[in-house]
Amino acid sequence: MKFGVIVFPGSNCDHDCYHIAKHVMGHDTSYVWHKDASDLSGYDCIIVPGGFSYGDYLRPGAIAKYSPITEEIKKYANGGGLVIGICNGFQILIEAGLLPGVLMRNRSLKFICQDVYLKMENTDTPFSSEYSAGQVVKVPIAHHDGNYFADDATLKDLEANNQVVFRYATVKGETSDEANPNGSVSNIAGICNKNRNVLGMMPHPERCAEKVLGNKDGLGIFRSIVKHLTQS
Amino acid sequence: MKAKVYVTLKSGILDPQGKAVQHSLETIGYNAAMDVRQGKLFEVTLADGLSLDEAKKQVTEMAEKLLANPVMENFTVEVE
Amino acid sequence: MKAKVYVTLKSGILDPQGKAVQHSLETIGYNAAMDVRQGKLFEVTLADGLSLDEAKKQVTEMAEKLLANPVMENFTVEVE
Amino acid sequence: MAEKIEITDEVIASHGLSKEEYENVLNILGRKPNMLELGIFSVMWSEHCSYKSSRAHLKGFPTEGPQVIQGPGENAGVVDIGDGLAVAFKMESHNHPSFIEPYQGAATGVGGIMRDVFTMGARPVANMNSLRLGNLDLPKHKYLLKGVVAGIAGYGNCMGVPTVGGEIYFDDCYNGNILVNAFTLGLVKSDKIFLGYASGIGNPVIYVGSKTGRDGIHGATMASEEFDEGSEEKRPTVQVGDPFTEKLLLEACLELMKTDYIVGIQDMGAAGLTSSSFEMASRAGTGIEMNLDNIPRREVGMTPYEIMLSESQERMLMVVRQGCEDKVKAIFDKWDLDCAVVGRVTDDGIMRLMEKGVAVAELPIEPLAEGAPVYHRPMERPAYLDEVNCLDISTLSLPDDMNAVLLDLLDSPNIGSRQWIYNQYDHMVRTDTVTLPGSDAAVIRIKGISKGIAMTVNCNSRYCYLDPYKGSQIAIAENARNLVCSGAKPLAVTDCLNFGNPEKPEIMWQFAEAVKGLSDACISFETPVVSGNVSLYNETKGEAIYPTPGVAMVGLIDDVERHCTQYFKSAGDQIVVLGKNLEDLGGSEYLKIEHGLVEGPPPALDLELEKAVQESCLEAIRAGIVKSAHDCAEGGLAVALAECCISGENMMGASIELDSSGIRRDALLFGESQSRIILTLEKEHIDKLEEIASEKGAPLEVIGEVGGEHLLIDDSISLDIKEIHSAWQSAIDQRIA
Ligand SMILES: Nc1ncnc2c1ncn2[C@@H]1O[C@H](COP(=O)(O)OP(=O)(O)O)[C@@H](O)[C@H]1O
Ligand SMILES: [Mg+2]
Repeated sequence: MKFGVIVFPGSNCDHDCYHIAKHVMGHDTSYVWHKDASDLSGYDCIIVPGGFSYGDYLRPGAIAKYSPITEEIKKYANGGGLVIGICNGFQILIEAGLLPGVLMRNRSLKFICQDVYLKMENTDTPFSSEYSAGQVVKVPIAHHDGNYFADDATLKDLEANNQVVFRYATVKGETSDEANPNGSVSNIAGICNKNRNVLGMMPHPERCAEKVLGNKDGLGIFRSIVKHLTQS
Repeated sequence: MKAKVYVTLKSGILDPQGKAVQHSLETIGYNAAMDVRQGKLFEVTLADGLSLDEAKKQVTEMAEKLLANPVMENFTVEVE
Repeated sequence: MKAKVYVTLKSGILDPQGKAVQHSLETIGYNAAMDVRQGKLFEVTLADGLSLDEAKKQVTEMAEKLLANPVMENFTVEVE
Repeated sequence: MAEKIEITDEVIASHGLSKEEYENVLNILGRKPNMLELGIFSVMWSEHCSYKSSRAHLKGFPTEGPQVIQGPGENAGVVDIGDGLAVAFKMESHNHPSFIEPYQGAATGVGGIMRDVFTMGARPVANMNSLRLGNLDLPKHKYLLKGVVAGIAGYGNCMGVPTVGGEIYFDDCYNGNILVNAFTLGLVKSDKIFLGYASGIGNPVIYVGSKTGRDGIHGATMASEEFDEGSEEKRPTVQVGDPFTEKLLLEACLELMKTDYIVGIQDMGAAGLTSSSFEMASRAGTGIEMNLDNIPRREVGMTPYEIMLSESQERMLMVVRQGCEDKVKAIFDKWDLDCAVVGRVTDDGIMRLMEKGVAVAELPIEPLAEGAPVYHRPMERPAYLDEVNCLDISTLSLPDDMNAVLLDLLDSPNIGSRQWIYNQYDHMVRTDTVTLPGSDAAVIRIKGISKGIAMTVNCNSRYCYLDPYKGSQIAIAENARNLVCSGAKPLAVTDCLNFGNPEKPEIMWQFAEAVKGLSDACISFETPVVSGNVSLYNETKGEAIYPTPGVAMVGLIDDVERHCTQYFKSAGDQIVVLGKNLEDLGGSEYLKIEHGLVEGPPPALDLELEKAVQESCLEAIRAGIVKSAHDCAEGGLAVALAECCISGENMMGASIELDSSGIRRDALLFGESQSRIILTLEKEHIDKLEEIASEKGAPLEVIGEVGGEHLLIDDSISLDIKEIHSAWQSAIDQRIA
């Protein structure tokens, strides 16, 4: 099983994602430099990590959309390959058109780094099958622009197809406004595409997948991916 | 030759920055500012030798492809 | 009544965003974009009943006090 | 020579050079300098670059120890942590720029300190900061706080370096001069450390990073001047940080450092190209010939003077082995960074600057770099000390409602929650942060080995104002105590000494006393000073800040699984105070808030007792019997207990009974006696703790038990922990809304 971690200039969770795939999960993993735009078909899963690609200048993800590797990611995803975008990775997948909507500035206008609770909305995806439906997990966020927005038609579509994978919730699982850290519409924290092979999420599961860090709630994401790949 | 691109949020899209600015203006006594929307402005210096039409066409493309996000933003282009 | 405030960086002040945008435009083939500077644009909706002069005066003050950072930025005001 | 401006007395004065210093320039050159040369002298001999007022005193610091790989003098200090690894760290001020433009000033401060660390070959893995602002009731200081925090966040977050800790105080003495001190720690293989030497005659000198613009010209001299009313209007060109470029520079430099092409490397900090080139040549005893035509620039028409004095950010200078130029360039090309050969190392000890084939400056390096003036400035014990050290506590009325006092203290911006600040910092990126902000010291793990690094930054400047010597000793003691509470053994110190105008004998006296206090305490804790920074002239209209010798300390945890945090863990755990309660009210936050007094003496410090307490705590944590450990600091025992109740994820109450042994109630609850640590442990482990403490000679008292929804202390305090939490939680938020 082989993971590829994309490195854009300014990516900074690339090492963290590599560490999880390689050392925590124990799978073959390589970095993929954004200028090395070659075919990704040798990989079983592509991770688009968090950080500040191109400094988040202009709009997060906007400039990365035109990096040579992004075309390859699109081809890979459209061919059914598993792609997970975390934080800035989610922003890039949205700008690249692989996922719908926009991620706007947090409503507090501030960067927010803190633990939040997520409610599992769809556990029937390659990224979330290790959780149970409705389960509440604690995962940190760290972003300035995670305020998800989509127009009504898009939202309806997302809900109709069960594409909302996680929502911000209270520890008891209530998806209330008080549990919403950034103003996202319908408390959306992560979505997948219609085919279920592309996931984007603002929270950082790679930051809570080891005992020494005091929280392993995020490990399920990586376990789900591995389970899916082992079975298929 | 210089071009200017003005990028503004589509109406209906929430503008938390503009709202915060409006609120601050109110706090420091400017009650006349009923609403504020914040946008972006790009000043592009163009290479010599482009015709006005060609410049306008190219800058419009730049705005479509990169400077504005069509999901939430509108833009206008001015070349002088 | 509406006012627009255009805020731009003083010349000589580094504009990392503009630089990154210019670089990206170049990579996607727009070599004609020699330089890009990014600024801000505020659209302010004003309460009715202000005279044009009064509006211009107030919005200029808003820009001086809040919308622009006088250490690094210049601004211009338009009232229509 | 190119620049034909005449060197008049005014020109000399406007460059901050005294008559004597200019005489010295003439002696060194044997001729008059031209404008460019004068500019170079002026920045090299500025207080900021030359340490001319402080150097004589700093010699007193203990800087050696078996753990020290690199002491002061390089871009950062380096300390061995075993397993073939070392940590490089340093703290630096960006006070004046942050007052003028808080976002960019703080951001570029963070950028600068990170360059200091990665120029050593170390990957930055943690940042901290130490902030001092004025009164938060002033709109200006709300604005400054927001800007400074956003700037630190903007730069550090983008770099992907977690900001894991810090400290902040608010006091009127900072109304005209805020302090922004930034700290970075990096991890490096102990045999792969890079230094700033321009060695090897004929080797190319290479410039990498951002292009040079007209940013912050004269920044270094500005940092060495008092503010006057005009400073805000003068508005020197603000340096804008570009963290994205610095991230590329970091990755490119670390990639290059895996090769053996580099001979020496140094970042361009204050005084940019000038100080980096002079310092590198001076360390190696060589010369440099630099071709200014090759310097990448952002603006047209820049003069040699502007190029040499520019403080544009995100630039590095290095010397590489001859013949490697193209391979070096290929790495920087990959990262889309400018990289240009701008000169050669020479053997004549001269800095020769060429423009269009003509030498525009020729300066001997040694006399300029090493021959900078050293002042033994006059010192005098300030008269105010007698006035403020006269506290007679018998005249203080005892408050009737201790609950109200405790809530007031928790609501003080000097004590309340710092969450509003640290939630804006990414403190988790790199997935190493084991103890997040909110405990006494931050702890990070090191992937691949079992060790952890703890770090903290502390200085109570009110104590230093009342008694600079003792206040400085307490700063070191508190740092060490915080580390020990996290389970770490203190290793070494970096400092950032913020003071007023050194030309005033009273300020110079404060400075000397503070350095003595730090030194004596560092010797006692065996924590040498490995790096640091001095920021003088923090005065406005003759009003100096409190002496503020900021100190950060780094410690080592052998088994990171055995780290400890400050908050209560389980109901039924026993609560113990290690150390001794004394009747200390001088310099306390209580005295300031409830009685409006800033009077001393500050709390007593007995270094032997302090060490006994710290050693007991550390040994107990290592023995695995401690559930929580928290240092008693501002607000005393009652505040420390309240923090233990509310700072964890699950809030927990406690019932306490104190042995008052004749101490006044307010002093017992809120006095800031040093050398006290609150521990919790299971009942069955109390004997073991007593054994450890008696062996070390540390007094100990079991004061109560964890549990319930209230904090109950004798019959003085009875508060719902939710009420305690809400007072504490909003202390900063509510004042800046
Ligand atoms: N400026 C700051 N930046 C980041 N973290 C901070 C800052 N100020 C305080 N903190 C964090 O908040 C917590 C409490 O700070 P402080 O009141 O100084 O603690 P203590 O008095 O226990 O040393 C610590 O974890 C500290 O690292
Ligand atoms: Mg402290």
